[in-house]
Amino acid sequence: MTTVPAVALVGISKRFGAIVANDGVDLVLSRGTVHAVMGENGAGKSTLMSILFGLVSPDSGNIFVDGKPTTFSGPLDAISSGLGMVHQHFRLFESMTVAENVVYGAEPRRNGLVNRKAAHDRVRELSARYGLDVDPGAVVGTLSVGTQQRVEIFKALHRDARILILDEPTAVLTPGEVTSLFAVIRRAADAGTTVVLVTHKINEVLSVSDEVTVLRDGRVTGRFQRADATSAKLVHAMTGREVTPVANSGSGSVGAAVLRVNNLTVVDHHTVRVTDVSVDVRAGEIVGIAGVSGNGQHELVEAILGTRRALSGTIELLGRDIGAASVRDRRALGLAVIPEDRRGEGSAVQLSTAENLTLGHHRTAPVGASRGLRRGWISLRAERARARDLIAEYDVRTSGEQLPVGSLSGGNAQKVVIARELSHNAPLLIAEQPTQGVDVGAIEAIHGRLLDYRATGGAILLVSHEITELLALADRILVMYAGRIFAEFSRSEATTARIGAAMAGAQAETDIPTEASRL
Amino acid sequence: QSGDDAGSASTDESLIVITPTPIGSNNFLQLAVDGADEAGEKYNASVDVYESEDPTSIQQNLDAAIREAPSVIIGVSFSVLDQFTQAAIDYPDQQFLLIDTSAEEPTPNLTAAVFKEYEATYLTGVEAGLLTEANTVGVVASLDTPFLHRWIDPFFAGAASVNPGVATGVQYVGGDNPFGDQARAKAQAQILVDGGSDYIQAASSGGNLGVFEAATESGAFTFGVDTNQCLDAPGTVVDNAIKRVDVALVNTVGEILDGNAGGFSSYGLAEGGVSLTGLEEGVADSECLIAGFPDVLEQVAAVRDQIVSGEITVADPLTAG
Amino acid sequence: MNVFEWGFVAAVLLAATPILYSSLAGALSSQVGVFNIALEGQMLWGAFAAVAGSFYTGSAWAGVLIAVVTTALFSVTLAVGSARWGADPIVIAIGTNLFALGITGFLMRVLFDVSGTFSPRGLQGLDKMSFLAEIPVLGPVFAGQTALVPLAFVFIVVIGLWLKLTPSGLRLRGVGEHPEAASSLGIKVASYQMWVTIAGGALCGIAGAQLSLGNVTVFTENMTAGRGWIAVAAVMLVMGRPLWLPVACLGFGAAEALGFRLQGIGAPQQLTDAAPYAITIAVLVGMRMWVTARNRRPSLSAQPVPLPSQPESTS
Amino acid sequence: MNIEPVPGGPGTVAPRAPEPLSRRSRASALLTLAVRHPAVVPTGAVVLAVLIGAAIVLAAGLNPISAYSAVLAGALDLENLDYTFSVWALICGMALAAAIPLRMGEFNLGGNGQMVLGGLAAAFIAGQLDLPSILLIPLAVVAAGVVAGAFGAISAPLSTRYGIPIIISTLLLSPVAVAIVSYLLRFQLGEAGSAVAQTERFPDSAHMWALGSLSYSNMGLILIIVLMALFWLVDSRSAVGFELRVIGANRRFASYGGVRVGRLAFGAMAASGAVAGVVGAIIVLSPPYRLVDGALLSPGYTFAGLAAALLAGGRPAFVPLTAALFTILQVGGGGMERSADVPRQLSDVLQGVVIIVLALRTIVDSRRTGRSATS
Ligand SMILES: Nc1ncnc2c1ncn2[C@@H]1O[C@H](COP(=O)(O)OP(=O)(O)OP(=O)(O)O)[C@@H](O)[C@H]1O
Ligand SMILES: Nc1ncnc2c1ncn2[C@@H]1O[C@H](COP(=O)(O)OP(=O)(O)OP(=O)(O)O)[C@@H](O)[C@H]1O
Ligand SMILES: [Mg+2]
Ligand SMILES: [Mg+2]
Repeated sequence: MTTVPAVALVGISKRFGAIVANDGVDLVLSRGTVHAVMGENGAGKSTLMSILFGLVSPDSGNIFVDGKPTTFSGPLDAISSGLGMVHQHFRLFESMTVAENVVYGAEPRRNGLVNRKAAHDRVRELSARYGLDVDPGAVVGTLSVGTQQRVEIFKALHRDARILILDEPTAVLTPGEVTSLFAVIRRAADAGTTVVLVTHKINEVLSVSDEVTVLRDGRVTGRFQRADATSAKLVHAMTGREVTPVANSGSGSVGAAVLRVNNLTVVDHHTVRVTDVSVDVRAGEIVGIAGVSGNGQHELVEAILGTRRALSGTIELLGRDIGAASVRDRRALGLAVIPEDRRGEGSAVQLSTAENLTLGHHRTAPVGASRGLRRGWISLRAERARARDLIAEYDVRTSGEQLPVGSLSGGNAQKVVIARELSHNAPLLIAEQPTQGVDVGAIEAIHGRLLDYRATGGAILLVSHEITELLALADRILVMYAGRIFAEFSRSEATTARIGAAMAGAQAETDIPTEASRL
Repeated sequence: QSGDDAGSASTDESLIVITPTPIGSNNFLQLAVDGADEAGEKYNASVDVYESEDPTSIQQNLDAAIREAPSVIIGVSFSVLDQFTQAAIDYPDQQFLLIDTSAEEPTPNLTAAVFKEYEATYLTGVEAGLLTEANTVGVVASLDTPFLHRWIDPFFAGAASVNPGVATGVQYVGGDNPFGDQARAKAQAQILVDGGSDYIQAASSGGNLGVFEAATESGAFTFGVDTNQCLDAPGTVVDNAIKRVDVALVNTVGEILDGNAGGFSSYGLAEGGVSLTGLEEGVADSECLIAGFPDVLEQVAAVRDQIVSGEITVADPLTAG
Repeated sequence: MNVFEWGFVAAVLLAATPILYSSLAGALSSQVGVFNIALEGQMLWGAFAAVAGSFYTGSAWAGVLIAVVTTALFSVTLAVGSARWGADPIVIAIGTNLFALGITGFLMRVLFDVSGTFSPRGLQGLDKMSFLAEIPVLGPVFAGQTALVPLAFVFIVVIGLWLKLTPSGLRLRGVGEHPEAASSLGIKVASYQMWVTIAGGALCGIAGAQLSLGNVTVFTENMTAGRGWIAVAAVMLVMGRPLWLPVACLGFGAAEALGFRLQGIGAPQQLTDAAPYAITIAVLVGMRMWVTARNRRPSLSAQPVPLPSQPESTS
Repeated sequence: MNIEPVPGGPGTVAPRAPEPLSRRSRASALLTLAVRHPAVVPTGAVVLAVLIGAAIVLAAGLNPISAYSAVLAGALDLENLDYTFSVWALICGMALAAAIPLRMGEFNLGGNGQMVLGGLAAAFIAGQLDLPSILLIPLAVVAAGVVAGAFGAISAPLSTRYGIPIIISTLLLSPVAVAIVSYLLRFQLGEAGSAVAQTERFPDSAHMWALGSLSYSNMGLILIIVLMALFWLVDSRSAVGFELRVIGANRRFASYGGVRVGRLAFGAMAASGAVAGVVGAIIVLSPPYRLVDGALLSPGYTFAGLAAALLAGGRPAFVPLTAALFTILQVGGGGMERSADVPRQLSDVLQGVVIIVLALRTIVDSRRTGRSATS
């Protein structure tokens, strides 16, 4: 090819203290292509994208846009050079309308005021061009996650971004939404936009990307065209080894009910979030809850955990009614939870990894003591020792247990949460999106652990929008839609198509033919 | 602000004044300090002022003063009474002077000078009672403390003595800065005016300026305290209940230095320790409105004489209540 | 005593105006995510600067101008410290308040050689709008006030509209709601925070000037006497909606003026002292109780995500 | 089953060993190490603040050296030490009252109200009960702690239930308490015939035990030191202390993890109020052995304590030191005015400057620790 690449990153290096996040990375993005960036947790993907978007300045290396060397001193430079970024954690103003969010920072004006009409027209025009349907006047906080992501993409397109960066864009989408997102991506690429896609999902890479760059430990370990990329090659480039998917073999003895939720209804901010939901989870069983986020799964989990009050209904744990119990009592009785919102709920970013691992274990041995003279006191030495053990056991990539969790990469922070909750060995584990942002190798390891948990008689309520994950692990799958249990599938009945349709609210009686199947 | 005369060659005597709170906008404390400065000048004494924050720092300032061993340690106001009484017992060789308060069981080295402000306020009340056309008078005071009632109750009593049935109103400034919140004092004076008062006694220390402003703006009249405040708002202030702290201080310090320590002197109308600007010399140049009412002054002078002669006794709100 | 009369309204307005300006500063800061509790200190400085300015120039409006400019400068530490350098605004503000209290008293003694109160002869206060005296309603309410009093309301409306309608207002709101989102769109969050805080300083300068040259014509040590803290409470009360500030501030003014009037019928001074604070906390609690109660119950209009039309969506 | 570590294949990058340091960079490393010592930044800030203060004094045409030596002499002369220590105890106490909620990220601005309520409770016990010292004094102190603690605790449910920030509710409740105490002193509990609102002098049995022949410092000092030590122990070694810190770092994380946030906040605010109340009790049980309206507030212990706590970042080990700093400024401020003729207000100026400069130290902190500011 003789054409100048849209963007070329050459020899990019970035260190954070002792950690080398990027080490001489080259990344070439050809115009009008979809380019996937893959890698294990902590491989340096986010760092690289941050450098590309001007959020972080590299220690060394050069950025060329349209062949011209460029330095970005901030995102504004990047934006004016034609870059747009959709962050994994959306950066939207929830109290503002779609139109306001889209034009924010680049407003159409009239007489010095924001031209509302022009802004709305712009959103409608983008909607039409990319075949999406978004109401410009809707308040963003009330929209579904999928629609919010469209707003994010519109933000970039409104600024005529020629290079669009998407960091793990599919993590929170239904299969249907993923399909529609990919359609948009293709359309954009065909129209000349260059798309960079950071992802952990190999099937996505294979289905939508033209080129792939793989990172490991801050270095490029593989470059592929779509034609010669295979799942095995990609995994090997990422991890340096083979990864065998683990799956629920279906066997195993199921015991008594550990969790019994009856007719639960939860209301928040005027809105019924959970409507009359009943779920049982028995010992030695993994019950999956599928659903697009925002359909009440999270509120259901909160109600079981006790951080949210139910309006009506009962919750029994190990035969005891826990409806009025505190979170602490519920946890003491035998409940562990891997929460969906890792940063907001599952960890405290300023606290050290050791302290994050200690919460919930600080009143029991070895860190604390549940009885005797040491009751209520903490041993700092035991805290450190336990933290080191868990870090090693769960392969958390960090240079020390005293570092704040906020300095870990997304996937490694997730491992800290998983280590803390699994080490409770509680009779009931609720796992919400346990593998979000976690790399392929780690996903399999975590899946293996969950299956072990089940094998030793643990009960697991697995909330996920990852259909493949549910199919691999769950004994039964319930689909939540609009706050209700909308459908239930046994292992043998469950297919991606059926679940996907139910997640979208379709009462699928007949199988929808689809090419996607279990990984 | 200390008045040690750096220029003069040697000062044989020394005075230390201890205030109970920072002087700030509390013009009574300022007056005491001015009086001490005057005494210092007269007796060629150095003057130091120690401002306290609270009872403990009063004690600490007192200790520091005792270490300096000045000729006289002067304590101002009731708030220092406890500490001074004890110190006078503990240090029999040190001379102490209490201004505006006196000990129940004084030692020979503890002299006291108290003022009968209430006698002067009674007279401003008489003036107000004679002058009021609305038959309503009021007071704006810093705080509702027993001591400050010396500017409230006698004022109303004086007004009622010449104008039975006169209506009264009182406003206390309070808040975070009771001795210096002119904005509140002004708003409160305005409330008194709105309520019908046309003559208002200002007893809100630094806040008095606010009272004067309100009166100026709404055509009412006021009385000042302690010094000639007519100068602060000419055309609005009728008269002042003045307190000759300087006179008292100079006199008592002189007595102590002469070796006549002990006991207490009380400065009322009879002793010339309190008075009205209108009853002093130089009324004409005082800018006080009362100068324009010789007949009122005449009556007030008569009442003053009756008080001096004991014909009328003005109740001290402190001991009465 | 008749409680509702125009004089009462005037008194409430007078008490409310300095609080209104400073709470506007606080509300703007909170819009950009800076919790500004330095209002007390900034207002105090403004009051001092206004009097000093009027004293030296002989013109009250020059005093106001000097107060505005110097208080804006005075707020630079808070602005730069919290926005640019990421220091804790609460800590800086506490330092600022103490500093303002000290430096105004100190300068009064050093510059004017007085302690406590500074009101030299001939100090120019702001003119009252006495030309309004003949007009009904406006007359009794505004004739005794300075132009800064009605101007406060103009400010509120203009700023409210600006926030709502202009690009910079939109950006400003976004900065407070989600700073990362704003900065990822190239908005210089720190600059917005900094300039808004400095503008807040200027508003506090007006607040102080109104207090020392408008409400009265004098400066006293600790003259603000807690008004800046009331402004902070007002900001809390309106929960980020500047257009409601007049309601909150007039509420405080009314609580205070009512307290004074109650003294007239024998209520103790301590009641007046406590009333504005007690009423605020009661209103806050009441508001929150109402909000929580509303959120807990499903209202009639509350609809869950609508259920789909049943079978035809299968393709 | 373990998650396997990545084998060291050809593509992997071994974690780099730190490069050997040249002598120069070793020196600079030593320097960084020295600069990173936790005591360095506060000390530097104090030095800077002192310089700024000197500039102000100089600009005012006064002599900074004599001003500062007067400050030091006023606070640290042998004969003043007794007094200085007694003030230190009170500032330390109020710093403790501020530091406890600071650990969970909350500000207690209501120390004034809590302190006067404590003083009131102690005064009531001391004035009404006829008991021997050994019972009366502890009872008065405990009553102060209970009453002020209960008052302080009100802010916890206001925050956890009604979402009113503690900084606001404490700020608003405080003047109400002050007004109530003032009212009671004026009309119910006040001594008749006294010129200011104050209680009667307490009987000898209610006089806080003296420490030897010292006239200012008494058992109150020991009590505060014990409370400080207790705070240090609980903060660093106890489950509750850990939970408080977790709340401070991320409240949602805490409640998800089973920390009873409401209860803990209640406990922390109660403890904070109680300590402030105990300070009030110590003040009224010391000379002049009465509760005088306004006298507890005028020295400004609450804000000095708050400033000291902020300066120490709430860390128990630093609180006594920062409290000492503010004590010197406050006590020495009086000495400065007495002997150097520098206006007393300079002491407030200096305190303000120290706080501001120290707040700005986060610049240095954040440059050091990268993306996350740890405390
Ligand atoms: N600001 C920072 N300070 C310290 N370390 C950092 C910082 N940012 C990233 N790192 C470290 O750099 C390495 C690369 O992180 P990065 O976030 O780029 O990984 P990633 O590939 O995005 O991982 P994930 O898949 O988990 O999101 C990690 O070890 C991370 O801990
Ligand atoms: N608290 C923080 N302060 C500053 N920078 C942060 C913070 N948290 C994350 N970052 C930076 O932002 C980068 C991108 O963040 P992003 O939200 O994409 O998380 P991530 O590392 O990709 O994790 P994940 O995608 O698994 O949630 C991180 O790699 C890190 O460098
Ligand atoms: Mg990442
Ligand atoms: Mg990520």
